[in-house]
Amino acid sequence: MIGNVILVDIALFAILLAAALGIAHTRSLYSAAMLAGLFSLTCASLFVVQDAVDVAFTEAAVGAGMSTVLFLGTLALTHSRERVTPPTRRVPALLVAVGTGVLLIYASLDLPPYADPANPVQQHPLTERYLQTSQQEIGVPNVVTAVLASYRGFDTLGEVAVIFTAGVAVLMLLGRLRGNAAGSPGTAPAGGLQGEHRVLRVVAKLLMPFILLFALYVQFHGDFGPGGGFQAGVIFAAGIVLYTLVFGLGHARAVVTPGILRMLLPLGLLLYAGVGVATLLLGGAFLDYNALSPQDPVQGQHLGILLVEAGVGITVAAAMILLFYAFAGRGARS
Amino acid sequence: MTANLPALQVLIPLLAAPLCVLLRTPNAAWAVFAAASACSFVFAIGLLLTLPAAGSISYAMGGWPAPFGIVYVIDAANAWMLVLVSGAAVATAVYARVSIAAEIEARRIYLYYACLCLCLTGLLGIVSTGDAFNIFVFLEISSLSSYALVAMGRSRRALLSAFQYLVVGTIGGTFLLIGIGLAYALTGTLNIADLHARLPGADNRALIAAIAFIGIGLSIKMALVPLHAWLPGAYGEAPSAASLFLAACSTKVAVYALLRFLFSAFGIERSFAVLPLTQIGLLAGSLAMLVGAAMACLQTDLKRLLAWSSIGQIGYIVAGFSLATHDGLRASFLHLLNHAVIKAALFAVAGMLVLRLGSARLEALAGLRQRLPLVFAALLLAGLGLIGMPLTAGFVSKWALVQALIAEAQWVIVGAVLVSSLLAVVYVGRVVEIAWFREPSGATTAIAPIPLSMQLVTWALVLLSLWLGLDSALPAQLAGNAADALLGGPR
Amino acid sequence: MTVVLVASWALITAGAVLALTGALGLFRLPDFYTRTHAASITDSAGASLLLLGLLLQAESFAVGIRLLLIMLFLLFTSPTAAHALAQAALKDGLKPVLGRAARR
Amino acid sequence: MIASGYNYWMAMALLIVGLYILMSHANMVKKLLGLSVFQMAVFMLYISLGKVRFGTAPILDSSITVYSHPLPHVLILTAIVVGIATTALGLALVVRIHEAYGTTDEDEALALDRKPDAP
Amino acid sequence: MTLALPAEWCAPERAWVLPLAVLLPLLVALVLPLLRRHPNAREAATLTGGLLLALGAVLLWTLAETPLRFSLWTWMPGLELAFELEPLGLIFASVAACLWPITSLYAIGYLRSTDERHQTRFYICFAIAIAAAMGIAFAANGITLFLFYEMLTLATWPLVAHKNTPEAQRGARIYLATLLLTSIGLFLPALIWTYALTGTTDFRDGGILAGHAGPGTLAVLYALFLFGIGKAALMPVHRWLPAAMVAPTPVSALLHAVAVVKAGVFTVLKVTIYLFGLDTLEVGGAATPMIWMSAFTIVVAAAIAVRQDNLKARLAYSTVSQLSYIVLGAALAVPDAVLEGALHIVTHAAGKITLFFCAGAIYVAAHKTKVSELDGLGARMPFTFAAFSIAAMSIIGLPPLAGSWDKFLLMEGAVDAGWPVLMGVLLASSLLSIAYLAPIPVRAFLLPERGAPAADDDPSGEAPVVRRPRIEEAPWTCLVPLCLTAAACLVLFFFEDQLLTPLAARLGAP
Repeated sequence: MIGNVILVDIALFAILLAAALGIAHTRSLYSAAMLAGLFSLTCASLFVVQDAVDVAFTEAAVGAGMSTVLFLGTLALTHSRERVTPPTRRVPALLVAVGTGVLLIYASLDLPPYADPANPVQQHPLTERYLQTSQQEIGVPNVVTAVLASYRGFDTLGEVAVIFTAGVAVLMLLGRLRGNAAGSPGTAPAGGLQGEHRVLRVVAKLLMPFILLFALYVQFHGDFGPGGGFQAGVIFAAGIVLYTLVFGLGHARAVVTPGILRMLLPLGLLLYAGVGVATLLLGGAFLDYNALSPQDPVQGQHLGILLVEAGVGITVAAAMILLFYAFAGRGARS
Repeated sequence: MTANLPALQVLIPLLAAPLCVLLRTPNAAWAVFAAASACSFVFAIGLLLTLPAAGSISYAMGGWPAPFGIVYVIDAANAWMLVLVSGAAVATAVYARVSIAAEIEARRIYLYYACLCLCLTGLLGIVSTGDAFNIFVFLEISSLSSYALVAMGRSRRALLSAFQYLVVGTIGGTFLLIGIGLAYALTGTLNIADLHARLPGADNRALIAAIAFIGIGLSIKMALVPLHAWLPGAYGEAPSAASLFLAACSTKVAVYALLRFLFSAFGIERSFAVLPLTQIGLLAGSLAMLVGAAMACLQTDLKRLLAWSSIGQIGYIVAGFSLATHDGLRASFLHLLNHAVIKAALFAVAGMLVLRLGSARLEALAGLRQRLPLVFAALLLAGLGLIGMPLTAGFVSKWALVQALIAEAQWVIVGAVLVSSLLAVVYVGRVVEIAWFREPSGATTAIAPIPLSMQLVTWALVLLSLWLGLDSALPAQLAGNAADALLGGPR
Repeated sequence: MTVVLVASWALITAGAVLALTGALGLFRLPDFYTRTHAASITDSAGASLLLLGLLLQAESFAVGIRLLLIMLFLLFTSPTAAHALAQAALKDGLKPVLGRAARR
Repeated sequence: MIASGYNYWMAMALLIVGLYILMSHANMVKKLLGLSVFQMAVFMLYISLGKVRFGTAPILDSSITVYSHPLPHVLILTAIVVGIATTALGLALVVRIHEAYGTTDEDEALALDRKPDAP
Repeated sequence: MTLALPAEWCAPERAWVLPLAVLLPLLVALVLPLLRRHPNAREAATLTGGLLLALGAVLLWTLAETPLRFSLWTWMPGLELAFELEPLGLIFASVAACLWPITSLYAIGYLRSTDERHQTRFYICFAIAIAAAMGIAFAANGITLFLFYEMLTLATWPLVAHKNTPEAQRGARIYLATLLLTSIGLFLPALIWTYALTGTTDFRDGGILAGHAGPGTLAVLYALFLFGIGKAALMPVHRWLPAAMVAPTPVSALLHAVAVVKAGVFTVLKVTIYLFGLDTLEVGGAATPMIWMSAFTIVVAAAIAVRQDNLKARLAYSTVSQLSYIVLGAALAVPDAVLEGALHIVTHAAGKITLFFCAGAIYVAAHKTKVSELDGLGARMPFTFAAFSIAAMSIIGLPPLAGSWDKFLLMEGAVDAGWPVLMGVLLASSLLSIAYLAPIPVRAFLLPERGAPAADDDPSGEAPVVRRPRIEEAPWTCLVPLCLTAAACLVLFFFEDQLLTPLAARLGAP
């Protein structure tokens, strides 16, 4: 059993290494970007092997999906071939990289053995608390969601703040803001595949509802299975991206207008923080969901997790779509 | 509500950021930012006052106790830093209104204030938290927003600087992440106090690597020589208000985080035992003093000059705490504050010059003293502080540092401190000479009067630095408490 | 039950073989269009056979329905993707390699 | 030893490659690609900390007894978000730099600024 | 000094007069900018301030015996800002205070007749410099002294750079660089070291370092101090003095006679007496290298002075040489020698300021700056050159002039300290001083005016029988001060013991 796992691991790592070296070697940035997408996807499967389904899900959605799209969008706006790297840059880089590696190998000599139940990580009271007690305290089968949204809910708030920051920053750098209005449907549907792509449009039309439905499913099924606000948001965004690619930026902007997005982006974060404020006002600590329904704490936890996951989903979806719009819109203008 | 102060003073700016984006108008966004930073400042002061003499306030996020959830732990050390950071934010808020309106496209201003709020949130979060991973998260919030803040500088160089800052800063953050991961692998916990309790003895190789990674990562964030390359561009090209804010506290907070890891998480008995941190720190510190000051002498732009001098000043702080003595830490904390005030004042001056002259090139300052007497008076006073003239803040902290060094018989480092002070004489002297004794070059067009708000901030900072130099009894005592809090071992 | 097992493994093997062929074709075939064709074999036929095989082994309804949905999704998307690729290439003016040149 | 540490070491190998790409290439897009590879390697390191032999995904079920540790997963979820945020911001900067300098190559851009006639 | 004042005036709680002495010039400095537009009012303010301060300083002599100590505040544990009245400081204070109004009076004439720019800035910086000098004079510990020492440096920097010309900037840069580098690089470390050794920097009778350090340490420390106090212009840190010659003459007078250099040597004396303590130095022999150094400076600087043709440069090098008399006196560390140092502060101040005044007057009246151009000027400017001769003789040390006393005392001291060798040095330097000072009045009075216009300055065509050149003196504002100071050179000869008694008592010398 464990042997097969090792084999799978090694196979996946072989692919990863190949992809990484390919990125290092190729000078065509498009293929480099695609290789990066492959890299992320393989990572995702590796995470599945290592029981991190939520992470795998996220990685597949973000690494293989969103960031690849962003990379391609950037390349569409810039050069797609890179200069030959001069050796003067290579030697120091190699030294630094190898130095770091050596330090890590040195560290690994005293790291606890891989996957050993006797590891400090597994022995720490945290494990017991999260894997057993959480059922009475929170009652959410997907422990990752429980920890993410409740035990370390504050970290997740920070995470939402990070994605919010990215949204704001990219908006500030690339965004076409009020003043030069977004293209209305029909006018210059930039980046869209036009005319004879009947097949594409039909299929896209067919799939769109399912994608969005799936996003909602992931959003609200996060308590019981892999998923949650973050994955849901990304999937939703992916749907819009597909729509934009097929029907053009103009239509997409008409369907999901930047104005709304710029409202939703902060609203999600406000919702999340607002839950915290509510708990404060109800006399609990910040983000202490028990305060939401004192008589039945577990109920409170459920409510709180639902709300904050919604907040995460809203902000992430809005941020991702805004990012994509920002890049695509840049292309449409230049 | 006082029980919730620790959460509130981070929460308020965090709420302010989305509010800025919702309100969409420059003035409203400014008002929100100003109000938020004022609130956190008040709360920080409140925390400093309500702090028990030696103990610490602990606040459990989500009501989950220490190792299971994330806790905020406020003691003398980070109360001190909270006041510093939020104070800098207040100064920035008053200062920013005019300078940002002048330097940033009107339609993007509200986003800029949102970024300022987020940066403040991140810094405050790093300072108050008692959870290792939480430090990483908020570090990334502050870093991301600072990249954006820098990128909005007026020249295209700003974009390049911001990109380099982003790449280097992310490497730093990831190194920190690796270090935290190693520590986690050894203990299974992320809470700093719990880490300190559970980490293995000094001979563990993974522990050594963890300290090394965290040290390197945060040294990058604090621009410690030789990992300083990103700083001059970032501070030199950023919009004035951002330069003021970042120069006042961003590197300082990185220093604080490192202190927290070395002294509270790993504990002095491990960190300074497994690695020759004292020697490394003193070496890097003195190197930083000399390189920073020397490079500052060669600059042709006031803001870059100040940025290089910041690199030098970090050296003093590092040299102070790497002694791992009470006096050394005290000196470091004193200099954290004093340098923050002085450098903020100087960047405020630079901002006023940029506002009126379009740039802060040194040639452009020739003979301007007669036409901007107040501005240059401020420059002179703050500059004296930078040199470390008696009766200025700079002298106090340098005196404390030198005392600490002498107590440890580190004569070579004392020499480095003095040499760098001499170099400071040179670069400050250059600016003053150009402004005072060089005849104005070219056509002397009329210079519009400088907005009151900016003058106000500048002079408030200058006077504060003078006061810190005249009567440093209170700061010295507070810094002493902070040092005790860190040396008191686990929180 | 064994019959089902055998059948499923047969399907899985077939799918694997098809996938392998697709990969092989990706290397050996002369030009873009033919390679696209090979690639699309992998993720339509190959993948769906694999899924069918797994379907026969599915122990719960929930799993089965998921597998079916995935298969449906693949059957929709992968040909479309191949089509879009070919179309884009053609629009881009990439000429198919035909006749003698093809079997070099 | 090998069996116990192989997972870490493979991650470290990727980490080295990623860091090398990041440091050695002057092209900014390539840098960002290297950055994401570098970060992914670190994520693997974390995830492998949570894995426990014969464990399954930490989604509680009456029929399962051994679970992998959920905490690293949570941390890495957060870290992935940070990663994408950084990448997005970096790419936005690259676009702006390309508009300002007409190149995405760091060295070329720096050279442009060193020219006296640079704005 | 026989003023009888009511007893309560002499009570220790009068100590507030000390910070007042520092405050008064600062107030003047604050007032001046307001009078920017009214030159007369401005100068009047300066003069009144000066006279008040001078009066105050003279009155202070009545308190010489009462121990006055005023602690302003402690600005950091171990760093106290405090003033103290002690005889040596009193001497320096009264020199600075009395010469301020005189120099200002002179400056008025000089600046107006050469109509310089930035005159307000000039007077402001001048006042601040005097305030700093007062602070130095009354400093009760090393830190306070250091503080005002730096303040003095910074306040005089604009004075040196006054002309804003490139060479003025260069001179000012050398001036500032030398003084700041030495003070921060050597003086401050020495103070810190002292603090580290003894835990205080207070000035106490008999010194604080006694028993805290071995002879080796003391020697190094003493060297650090003496070179660190760059204002004392001990070779090789004397370069700033000639460099500062680019300044207008009143500034040179201030720099080289009143405030700066005297502050330097005064600091040397303070350090010697109250930080090290004469006995500590004498037994340890820690000062021996410094004795040689100062002796060397005395001779070499004098030799250089002989070869200078620019009048001010010559005077500058003479200053360098003369200052080392005081340093030497300090380094000998015997009461007589130290008293000589104290006295020399006064006498040399009077003499040298007169010489500079004369140089300035010559420049104003005849626009001559070189010694070789002075031939025959004596007839045109009799008062100036008379004053010059008196001052020169005082510097050389001929009785009955003030300068003679301290030569005498110094020789005594040298013998007491067992350094008969120095007699030779002093003799040589006296000869050299004759060599560089005497020629000036001689040329002026005895030689015929070079390139004298024969007929054309005579309205009537016929050749003159004997030409009586008309008097062409500088304006009276220049003339009066230099006559005053010249007179002082004479008067001081008779007040030598009144000046020294308090200090001698403090030192426990006969």
